[in-house]
Amino acid sequence: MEVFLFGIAKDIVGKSTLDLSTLEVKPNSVKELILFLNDSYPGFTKLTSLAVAVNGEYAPQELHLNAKDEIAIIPPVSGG
Amino acid sequence: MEVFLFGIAKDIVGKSTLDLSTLEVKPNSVKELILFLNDSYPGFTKLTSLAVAVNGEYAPQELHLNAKDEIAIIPPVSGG
Amino acid sequence: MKKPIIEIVDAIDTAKVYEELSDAKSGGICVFVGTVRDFTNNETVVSLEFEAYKTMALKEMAKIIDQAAAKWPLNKVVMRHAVGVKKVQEAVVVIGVSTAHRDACFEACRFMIDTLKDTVPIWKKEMFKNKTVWVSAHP
Amino acid sequence: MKKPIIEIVDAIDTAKVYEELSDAKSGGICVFVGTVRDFTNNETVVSLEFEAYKTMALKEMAKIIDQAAAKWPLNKVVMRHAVGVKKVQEAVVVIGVSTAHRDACFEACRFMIDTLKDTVPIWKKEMFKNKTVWVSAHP
Repeated sequence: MEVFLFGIAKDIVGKSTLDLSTLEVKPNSVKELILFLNDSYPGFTKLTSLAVAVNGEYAPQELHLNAKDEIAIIPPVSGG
Repeated sequence: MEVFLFGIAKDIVGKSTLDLSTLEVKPNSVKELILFLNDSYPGFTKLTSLAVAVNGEYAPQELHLNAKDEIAIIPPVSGG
Repeated sequence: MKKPIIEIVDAIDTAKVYEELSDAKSGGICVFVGTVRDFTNNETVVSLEFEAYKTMALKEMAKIIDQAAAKWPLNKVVMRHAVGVKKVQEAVVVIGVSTAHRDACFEACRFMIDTLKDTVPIWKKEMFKNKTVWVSAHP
Repeated sequence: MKKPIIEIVDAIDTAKVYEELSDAKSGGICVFVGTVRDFTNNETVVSLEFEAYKTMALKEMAKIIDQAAAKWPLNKVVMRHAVGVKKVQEAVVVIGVSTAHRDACFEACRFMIDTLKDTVPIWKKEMFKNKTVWVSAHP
């Protein structure tokens, strides 16, 4: 279970991907993933917003995560 | 006293300038010029609007006309 | 505002307008290009022909830019209108503006094309297959 | 609507966008170009750096065009965003649309850039002389 990190999320974690497969308790949902991030890297709690994309789509908090999903952390976007 | 004609005004009069210096009673104001045009060329009465420019500026009806003025008939504009 | 570019030309080169509007103080550039459409009121348009009272048109174009500059903080402006016969897809007018923020460039660009159509002494004749029409001349 | 051009590129060529939007059914083309401004909050900007989650960004850009096409009758659309380091005056995004009438092209263009800034996963880092800031990251 690999998570892609972009923008400031990369700076907060200190790398561009995060491997969750070695965790004892893996997050089962988007909500659990966000809780894990906030607990493990307090920098996330200071952001204006935090979203998660699963398979290239913004994901609702209740979405269940599967091992083969492409997961990405989406800090506040600022294109344009 | 020469008057420039543009757009449909040129078609109504049949030429691109109109020499008023040979008229017995010359129009003294923008208002009189418009009355003269409407009387002499009824096509003008059918237009959506009719304006007169004197020395390159839209002119009010009461403006006095002088022999050296650059006068132009401005039918409804449609640039762009 | 830098000195605006105001021109009446025989043909419009749309490719160069960005270079003309590019500006270190601007975060946004908005450009409107008016082009010849192949249909009007369900009739096939062959071409448009534009005629201008050039000296006055340039003065009126400058007034529009002054009015816009009084409403919005503009950095650079280009206002260029074509005259003569224009075929389908050809550009007949280009209005572009660069501003610090995008709100102002959209609003100023829209104001300038709307006002140009109202006040600048330029006339458009639509050439159809079997007739020609001076646009807006009759109710 | 013809198939839109949706791209994430290393550098934007603003000169070609009109050719891409030119269309016989269109009387109006509106183009917005976002460019790098030399000052932000009174600090000198050296450059901006853009990063994209490319596959998702392209999908979100397509959604925006679909939403705009549902609101306005669009003929052609170009939506192109740059990634990497961009210096002052360089283009970072270009959004253009051609429509039959000018109302629709202005409104659709504005809607698309506004929505792009809200939803497309692209991130901008401001590089100042002595620090870098991820834009909008913090309240």
